[in-house]
Amino acid sequence: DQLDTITAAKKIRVAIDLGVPPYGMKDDKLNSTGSDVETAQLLAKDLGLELEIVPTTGANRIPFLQTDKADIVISSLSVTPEREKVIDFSIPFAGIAAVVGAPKSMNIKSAADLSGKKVVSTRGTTNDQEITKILPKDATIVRFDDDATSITAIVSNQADIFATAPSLLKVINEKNPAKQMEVKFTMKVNMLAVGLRKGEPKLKEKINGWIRVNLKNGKLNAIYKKFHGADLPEEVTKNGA
Amino acid sequence: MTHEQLTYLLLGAVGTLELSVLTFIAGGLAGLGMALARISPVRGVRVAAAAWIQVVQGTPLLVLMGLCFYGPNIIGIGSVPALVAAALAMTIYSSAFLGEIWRGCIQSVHKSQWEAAECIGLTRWQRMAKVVLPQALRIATPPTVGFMVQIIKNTSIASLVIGFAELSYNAKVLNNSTFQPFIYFGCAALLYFAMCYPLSRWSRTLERKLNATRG
Amino acid sequence: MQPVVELDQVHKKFGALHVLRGVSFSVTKGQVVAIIGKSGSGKSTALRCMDRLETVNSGTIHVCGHAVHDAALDVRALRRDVGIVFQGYNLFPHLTALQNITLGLTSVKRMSPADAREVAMEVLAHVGLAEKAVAYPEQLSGGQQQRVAIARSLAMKPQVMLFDEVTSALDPELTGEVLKVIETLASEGMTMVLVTHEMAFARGVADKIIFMHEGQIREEGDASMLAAPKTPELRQFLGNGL
Amino acid sequence: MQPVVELDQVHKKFGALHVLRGVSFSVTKGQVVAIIGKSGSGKSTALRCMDRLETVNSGTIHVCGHAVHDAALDVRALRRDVGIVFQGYNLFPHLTALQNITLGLTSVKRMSPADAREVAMEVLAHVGLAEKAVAYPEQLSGGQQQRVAIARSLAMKPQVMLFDEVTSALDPELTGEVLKVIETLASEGMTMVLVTHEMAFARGVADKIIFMHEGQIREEGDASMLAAPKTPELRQFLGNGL
Amino acid sequence: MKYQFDFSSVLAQWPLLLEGAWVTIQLSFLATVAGFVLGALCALGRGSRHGWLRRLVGVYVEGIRNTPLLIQAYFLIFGLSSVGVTMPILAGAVLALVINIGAYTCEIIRAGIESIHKGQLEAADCLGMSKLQVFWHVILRPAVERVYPSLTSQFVLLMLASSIMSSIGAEELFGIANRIQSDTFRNFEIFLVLWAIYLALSYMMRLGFWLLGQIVFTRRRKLGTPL
Ligand SMILES: Nc1ncnc2c1ncn2[C@@H]1O[C@H](COP(=O)(O)OP(=O)(O)OP(=O)(O)O)[C@@H](O)[C@H]1O
Ligand SMILES: Nc1ncnc2c1ncn2[C@@H]1O[C@H](COP(=O)(O)OP(=O)(O)OP(=O)(O)O)[C@@H](O)[C@H]1O
Ligand SMILES: [Mg+2]
Ligand SMILES: [Mg+2]
Repeated sequence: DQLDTITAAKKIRVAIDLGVPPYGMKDDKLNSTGSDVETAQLLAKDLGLELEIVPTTGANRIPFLQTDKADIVISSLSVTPEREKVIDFSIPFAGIAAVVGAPKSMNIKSAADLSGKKVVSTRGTTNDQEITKILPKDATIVRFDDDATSITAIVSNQADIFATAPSLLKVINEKNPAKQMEVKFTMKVNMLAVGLRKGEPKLKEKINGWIRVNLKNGKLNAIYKKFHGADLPEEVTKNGA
Repeated sequence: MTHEQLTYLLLGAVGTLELSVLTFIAGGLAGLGMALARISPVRGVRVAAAAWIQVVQGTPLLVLMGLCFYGPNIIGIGSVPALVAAALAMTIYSSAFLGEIWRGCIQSVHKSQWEAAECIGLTRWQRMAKVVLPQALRIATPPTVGFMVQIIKNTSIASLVIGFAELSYNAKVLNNSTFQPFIYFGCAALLYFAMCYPLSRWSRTLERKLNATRG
Repeated sequence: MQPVVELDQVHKKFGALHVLRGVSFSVTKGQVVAIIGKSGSGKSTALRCMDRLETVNSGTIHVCGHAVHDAALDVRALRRDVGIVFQGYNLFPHLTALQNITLGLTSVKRMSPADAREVAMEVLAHVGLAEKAVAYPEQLSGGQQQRVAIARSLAMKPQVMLFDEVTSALDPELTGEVLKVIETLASEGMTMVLVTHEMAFARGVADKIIFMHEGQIREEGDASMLAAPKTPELRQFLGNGL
Repeated sequence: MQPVVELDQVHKKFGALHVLRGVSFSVTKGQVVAIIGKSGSGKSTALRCMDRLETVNSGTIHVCGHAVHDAALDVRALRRDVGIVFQGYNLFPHLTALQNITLGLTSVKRMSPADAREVAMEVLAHVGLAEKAVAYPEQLSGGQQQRVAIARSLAMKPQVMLFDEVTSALDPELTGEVLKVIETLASEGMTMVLVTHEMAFARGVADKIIFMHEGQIREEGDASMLAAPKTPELRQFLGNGL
Repeated sequence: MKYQFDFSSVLAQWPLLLEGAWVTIQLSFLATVAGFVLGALCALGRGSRHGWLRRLVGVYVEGIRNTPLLIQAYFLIFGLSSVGVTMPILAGAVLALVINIGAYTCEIIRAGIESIHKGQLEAADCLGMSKLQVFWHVILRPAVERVYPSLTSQFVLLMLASSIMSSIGAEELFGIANRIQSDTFRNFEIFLVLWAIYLALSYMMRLGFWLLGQIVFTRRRKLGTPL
């Protein structure tokens, strides 16, 4: 049983993508930080375990879990039916919107307006799946391995349109104010949860319990607000008990 | 670039060197085995070694990395650390290339040397160890040093699948929080150059010396 | 007296090429046999068969009691009793003259390095090169290299020595010094088979001369045979060769 | 008659080495001139200067109306009028005999491939190698390669041909076939300058023989000069050389 | 841990894989052709009379050969676009590969050129051929013929290395595979399938080069020299 293994090792290995500001990133002093990182830190502290961050990429999050490179994944991981087939999820601890962002000057209101344009997305993310579904035939997608590289591509003017989370648009505007990226339309709102290997009910229950407590006491909301500048959506907070 | 960032880049260079040295030792041993297998008196061994080399040389390092990273887990060995997976992939890769380089060097030692050693009554292994390999070593040094450059450069691929923290990976991480690709990738390129260029030069000097003493 | 070397009806083919076509001769202890014949007649091949550097197709070869034609031969035991020197001296270029000689002593005869060194210095002195012990092959002249090669074989204390045109790559003056070494060996009673194109030398040193032609022995006899060739082939060979 | 080749007080130095020390001679149309002299006397250098493969330090050279010593010389025009053949045949190894010959015709003379082929076959026949047209150099003997090299030069229809010891790398029998080709050319009235060490040949084919010694012309005359050398150098040279 | 192999979901994506392989082939083909031309020109430049040109080519060749392709690609795509020079991703990928292979090709061809005997050049000069004609007929062709085996292996390595271009956004075989992986989560199967495809591609490429060699280098065909 995995919970026993973790408890025995006094250490929990959490896979986090450190290239997705503000979820996971390095600060100026090169310390890991971000909402996912603080969530993981809080979890480890509450469970009385040492935290080992396993750096991962968007596409590698689930393989890492499957091949035991990490015990759990806290890495802006949205709950999707495809993923539920191969891994288990905890109850949601945060929410994330999949949006299409572009500079203010561009006139885009729906997927149809993307016709003939170049859109950036990050391989293996829900954003990628959503945009692939709705994109007009004559538009192209350029995919990168992680959000950071995608952001680099936008910031360095490789492309202008980005299928992503709203918070990443904020990051781009900080780095390259001339871009004036804004949300053009929302594709979907996803629940973020902790990813676990299948068939570990004890660990899952333990984490679910922890999420409920911390949603109730507002600690998770505080972390979210600190990095994303908004409160958690109500669909998430209602799980607090 | 801040002091921390520079340290971080240099730390990456250390990671690169670590992986390179590990690869060179393990890959060198495997390559020697492969070279010997390629000229083994047993046909089966020769064929197997040739097939191994053909297959490895036809596979991108990126795919080898993936196989070595996920493979041990799949076949039940358990999870391996990134450094081990990367070193394993690089070792497999080097075994094929060094094996071929060294086989060529061993075979370029003239057949009459083998015969002369045979006529004094040396066993096959004594002939190899005392007569052929010492001579092959001299010929093999320049291309081997040249291949070390390949190893150092190719460690950069370890970051793509495995996320092993070497120089390219750290440069990317830095870029990901600052978005100044010119600076960080430029610095990384310079650091790689600083590691590789002396080896390239050395290899060329060795080669010139070898040609001079031969001609 | 039991012969030291005995070939009986030896045949050797390289693919379709029938190089030895029934060669028979014997060498007794202390005898010096010279093999002559024109290029391609199979002289080297015959010599190489005696040291199992080639395997024969049929016929028997016995050397110092070893059945050389036998697939089950203990090759290393044979090589302990036979020394062979080639045209290309085949010294090991990465070892000094001394090390070239001690290599076999320490690794085959398992002598201690000190003993090996002593033996090596002795044979080097024998070929007149004691002062070149620490020189590398490339620092030696062709004749000196050839003498080291002979010393290397001698050091193993073989019962029979085989020489394959050991002087053909040398200048006349270097040739002389090598031939002198071989003459000394002959006078000391070493059993030897030598392939040579130096007729004068063959005449002077050999107890028996064998003339090969197209893979067969055409004539065999002592030095007087060269003065009065019986076959037209030998007559022609001597006419060209001298 | 206006000379085809004329050297006047030619000096040539390689660094400190003064190789040609005032060489003057001329060749008229249809004349065959043989240059002889011992190794290092500057024969090749003189020949190479005539085709501007080396530039002279002082003096003048005129070949077929081109001022070869002049820095402003149109080198390609000169080379259209001069054919040169060296000791090492320098055939292009990746081309067949025929292609070796057509290459110059199509790329320099801009002939159509069909015309070039016709000319090439003609000159190949001239040197007796029509049946080797599709062979690659490595499939030809040295003598055959040298004849192809001559054919390659001939095909360009030069007004003068230069030969530098074209037979010195060949066996006697192969030498013969190449010399025969040169003799034929001579009988057809080709102007030629040849450096050679074949005295008998020089005597037979040359209208004029030039003896060089230490970068200077010591003697010059027709074949009879070889029978009665005037200078001690020529006498010594002939003594050694024959 | 027991792992259930399941190739069906991976193989079901064969049209995508085929598409990726096609992109890989195109990338490699373009890079091979352009890289060869660039390499040959650089080899010419390295033997130039002009010192500055020789040095320039030297800096290029050494710079490229002593840094990883990955860094070169990042530099080219993100570095250049951050100073305002943007190009389509695929064009950038081809350019990165061309610049990379050009340096290697230059070195290989140069070795071939150095092995050509000086007498050959003199003979060609004496026929009155122009510099360019000499370079083409007497230097380049035989030099390339001599180093053809090393050249072809370098080009096969280039095809394999083009997988790295997925990380700068090129949707070639490896990039496609990464996408399939994130849809199906069958990462190990993906790598096995990829392995097979790359092996097949590299053998096809070798075969292609062998055929090309047979056609271009008639001498080798005729004399039966193995390529
Ligand atoms: N390993 C081999 N494979 C095929 N043919 C061989 C081999 N060794 C020798 N031959 C051929 O066998 C024939 C006899 O060769 P051998 O070397 O015995 O002649 P030889 O009398 O020693 O001549 P030489 O005086 O030139 O050394 C030659 O035609 C040679 O080409
Ligand atoms: N490119 C060069 N650089 C320096 N020295 C040279 C060069 N070419 C020739 N020499 C020297 O010039 C001298 C004359 O050489 P040349 O080749 O003309 O002699 P040769 O009469 O043709 O002799 P041989 O009969 O040996 O061919 C020689 O001492 C030679 O070493
Ligand atoms: Mg022989
Ligand atoms: Mg000369």
